[in-house]
Amino acid sequence: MEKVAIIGVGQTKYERNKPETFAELVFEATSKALEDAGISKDDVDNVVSVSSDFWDGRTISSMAISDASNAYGKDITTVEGDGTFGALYGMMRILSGSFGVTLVCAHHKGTESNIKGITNCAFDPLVERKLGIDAISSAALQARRYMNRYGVSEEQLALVSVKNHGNAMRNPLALLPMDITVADVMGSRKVADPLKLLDCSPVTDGACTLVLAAERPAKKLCTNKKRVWLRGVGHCSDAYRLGDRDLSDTRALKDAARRAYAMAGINDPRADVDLAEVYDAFSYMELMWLEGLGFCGDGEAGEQMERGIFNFDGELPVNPSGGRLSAHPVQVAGLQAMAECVLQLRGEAGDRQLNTPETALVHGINGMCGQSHCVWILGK
Amino acid sequence: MPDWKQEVDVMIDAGKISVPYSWTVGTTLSRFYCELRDNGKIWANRCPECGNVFVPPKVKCINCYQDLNDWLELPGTGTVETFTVVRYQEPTLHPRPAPFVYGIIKMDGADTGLLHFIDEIEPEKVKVGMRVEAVLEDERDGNILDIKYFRPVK
Amino acid sequence: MGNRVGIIGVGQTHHAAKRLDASGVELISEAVTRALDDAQLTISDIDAIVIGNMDHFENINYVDMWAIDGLGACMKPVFKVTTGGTTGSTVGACGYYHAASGLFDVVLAVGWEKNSESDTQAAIATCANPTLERDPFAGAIGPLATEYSMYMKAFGATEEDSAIVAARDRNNALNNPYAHSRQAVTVEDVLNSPMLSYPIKFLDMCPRSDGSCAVIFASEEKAKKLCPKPAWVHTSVVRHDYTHFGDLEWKFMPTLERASAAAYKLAGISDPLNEFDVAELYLPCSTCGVKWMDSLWFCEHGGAPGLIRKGTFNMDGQLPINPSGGVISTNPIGATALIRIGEAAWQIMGKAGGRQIEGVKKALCTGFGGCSWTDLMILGADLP
Amino acid sequence: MGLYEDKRKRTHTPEGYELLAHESGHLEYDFNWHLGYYWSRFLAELRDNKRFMATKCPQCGTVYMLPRQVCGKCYVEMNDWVEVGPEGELEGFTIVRFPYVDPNNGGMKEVPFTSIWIALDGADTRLMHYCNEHDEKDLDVGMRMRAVWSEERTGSIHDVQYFEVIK
Repeated sequence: MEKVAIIGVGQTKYERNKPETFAELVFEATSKALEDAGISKDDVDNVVSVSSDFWDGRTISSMAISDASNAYGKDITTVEGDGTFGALYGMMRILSGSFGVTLVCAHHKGTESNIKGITNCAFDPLVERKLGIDAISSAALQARRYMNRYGVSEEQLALVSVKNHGNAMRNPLALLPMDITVADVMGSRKVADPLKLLDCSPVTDGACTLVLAAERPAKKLCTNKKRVWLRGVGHCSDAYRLGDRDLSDTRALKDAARRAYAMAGINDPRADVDLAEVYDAFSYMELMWLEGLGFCGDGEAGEQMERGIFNFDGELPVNPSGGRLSAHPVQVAGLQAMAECVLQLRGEAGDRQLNTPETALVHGINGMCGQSHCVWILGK
Repeated sequence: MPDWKQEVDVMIDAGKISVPYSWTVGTTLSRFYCELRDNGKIWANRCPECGNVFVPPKVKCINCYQDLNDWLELPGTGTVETFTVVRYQEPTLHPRPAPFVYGIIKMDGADTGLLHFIDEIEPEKVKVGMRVEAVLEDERDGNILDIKYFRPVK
Repeated sequence: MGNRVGIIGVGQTHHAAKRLDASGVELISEAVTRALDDAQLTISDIDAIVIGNMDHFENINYVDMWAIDGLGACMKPVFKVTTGGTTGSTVGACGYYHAASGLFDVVLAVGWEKNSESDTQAAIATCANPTLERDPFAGAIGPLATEYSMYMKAFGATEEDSAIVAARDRNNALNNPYAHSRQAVTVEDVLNSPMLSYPIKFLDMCPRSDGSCAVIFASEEKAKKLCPKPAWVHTSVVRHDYTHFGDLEWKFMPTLERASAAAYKLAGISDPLNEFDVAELYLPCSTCGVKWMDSLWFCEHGGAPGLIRKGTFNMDGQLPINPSGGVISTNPIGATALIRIGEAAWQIMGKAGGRQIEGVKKALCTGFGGCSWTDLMILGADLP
Repeated sequence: MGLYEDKRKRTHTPEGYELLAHESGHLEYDFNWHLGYYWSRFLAELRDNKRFMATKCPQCGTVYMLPRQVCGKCYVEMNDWVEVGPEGELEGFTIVRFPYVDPNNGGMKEVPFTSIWIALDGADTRLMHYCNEHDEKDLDVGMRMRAVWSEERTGSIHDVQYFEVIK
């Protein structure tokens, strides 16, 4: 199979109440990505944009960014979901042989909308929606089920928040770098038991663009140092209704990870992966997803978190960027995580640079309570 | 940043999307809600292949993609599988003021859970594994709020 | 290079103004079940699923997640793409790229809409920039009326020319059991129907429908194994060049000109009028069935009225257009452009029933939406 | 084909249950759209100076009304502002007579209204706005028009009330 590389990344700073329009954010990220790759607008032959009509408050949300994304005269399409899915479509389009260089751009302005109303619309209007459930209250149901099944404590959840906000102290793009303790998390305002404010990610604005290229243009257009290869990918969805699933079960993630590992030739993820960016929309999610990804057994992540395994200086650093807990532009989050891993693998991660990582894992989710997952393996 | 941008006061447009919807309930859920509204019964349907019983009933089995023509009445009792106490107010969404309790109730006779409110108990006393029963509204309209909430089985 | 890809199954619902018997998920399951039947597959043969619609039309966020029961997608890879009016063709293209990439062998692509669930015009209004364009935006009909007025002035086209197109498509729909609007009409009926926005009259314009369509794409190896006569995808091209409604260039339909020129080049087509045997075109309005024929390079600018008056695009003409009855007979928006692909595939597979054209080797399908955006796919009976 | 059951006319399930619909009632989702540097300046110019300011591409020279950051064709940032209008040519119009739900408030939109595309003098793309004429007989493509300003201007596209035909 043809190889595909990421040859450029561009990101805005992740902030609240950014003054720019969607298009202005996309232009900033995309210009930076083209500059990073050292290519011109004409080297690109197609664009995949990632945005959501609900979050943007606009039917055909991609219409607003058509010119800003360098799509004029080119083939363009729009993925509505996490950025990891947008990158997957970018890769498919290259593998089809139809395209050589793909821009994948995502934008999100969480501070312009109401997350509760918008995520309430993710639930069936014929059944659960009338009850007023949203992303936060449904996550709380999942957190309780997970903790109850495996005996995970609220303090273990809090450790994730402490670690990720601490990691963000080294990331100039993150929204919420914080030096906090478990006691701070435990003492923060109760939102929906067992979740407290510091277990939850912040609404965030920002944009991120990746440049993907087939092997030949990747080698022609840029240096070896810039190229990071897409070695494996997999995605899978669980059932829709919360009551159809055992919310503590990560079978869809396990299936997505199995596909990605098989493609990348990874047999022992704990040994073969050097860093991971995992979708921590809520603190408990990082623990569940680490288990689903096979980095430890089911129910073991909390105890391993206590041992510092996933710390910045631990055996397997997880979310060195600060994760979604430190900046969560929903549609962008997956691309933001991919960009972080690209910088780490290139050795360009500044103060948060890890020691010569070779293989990175990126995980994105879609839907409520991690109904659907997309897993990427990136390598040098 | 060019000079002219530094002189701009960026404006914010406080706008809305406000459109009403009329959602078609469809063949499967119309039967469920008619039974709930008219007869005060909770019905489920069963997969002929894998035997799974779904409530609310489904158009197809999620495992086998079979039609589910086999219907059965449930007793309306179940076990709390998980719950949360919601502490924030969101009056345009929530049918009741916070704090209140959502639970997923594994229904007796079914293989799936039902999301609903748990009431007639202090939020702090709700436990996973607790036995609960459905309490119906007296005036019913044919939707999920015809179930008022679940309460502990006495 | 990636895989070559064929369409091996198509299913669609019986479309209507309102399907009270079917929720959105039930509509989807109806189309999916029929596509599986058509391909003689079961859901376990499907490796990946693609879906799209227009979010604000039914107010469903994460429609790919919500639709799982209808799609048969539990514990499968499922993917959402959406681009407004072109969503159906975007879904089709995404199904194609899934299979062409080599990552998946058999891919189910699904489009759907329940336009009866909201005020379509209000939902369409939300696609304009909310601050600067939403209030004066008059919906899809405005730009279409304007472009045909100008075309009539420039080239001597008439209201009768578009009425001929309307009567053609509406009468073709009589042969299509799935069509929403099936009513015999004459050119005079069209001309005498109420004026909506000069020069567009009621019978020139598309309806709003409830409906769904599912198309199964397969890699070359699988397609040959599973289907006696697949419809092979020769190329897929998209041009979405405009950002604001005021950016449109009125005189031509530039995205259609550019997309079709690019696609013909890729597919090795030099004389489209002669080389295509059938076309299923997203003509939201009969006036487009006149003017856009120029943009598809069937003739010089201004040549379309002459071709239409000769019957070139009738069922028995040189290049039959919209044997299904087209968009003015059936319009569940998120499915509309995918129905074009499905109907064109059936023509190649010889499964188009009473609307079958004899011996179809090459077919053209288009999608239209956004601010005059174009998607385009070319299908063939032979491998590309 | 054609063997499938046509269920389009059903009002009840085969077992005789009434087919229901769930009404949402009034719904609203609030947004605070930031207008960025370009649209904020455009609207401030309407409000404060009653003039239409467009952006011009430094490469191809295209003058964009509505103004914006990027010239799509050249993919360069625009920082040159030029005044266009306030007169221009009518390029297209639609008179809307059928009321529909106004997504700004969930009520019904007031009709009739006339939506126009106007090429302001000096601009290469068109502005969408209102015209005060509501009869096709009084409008023709190519007519000259001018802006009529609101007395109270707030930094909105409605600071221009509508365009009127120059008689």
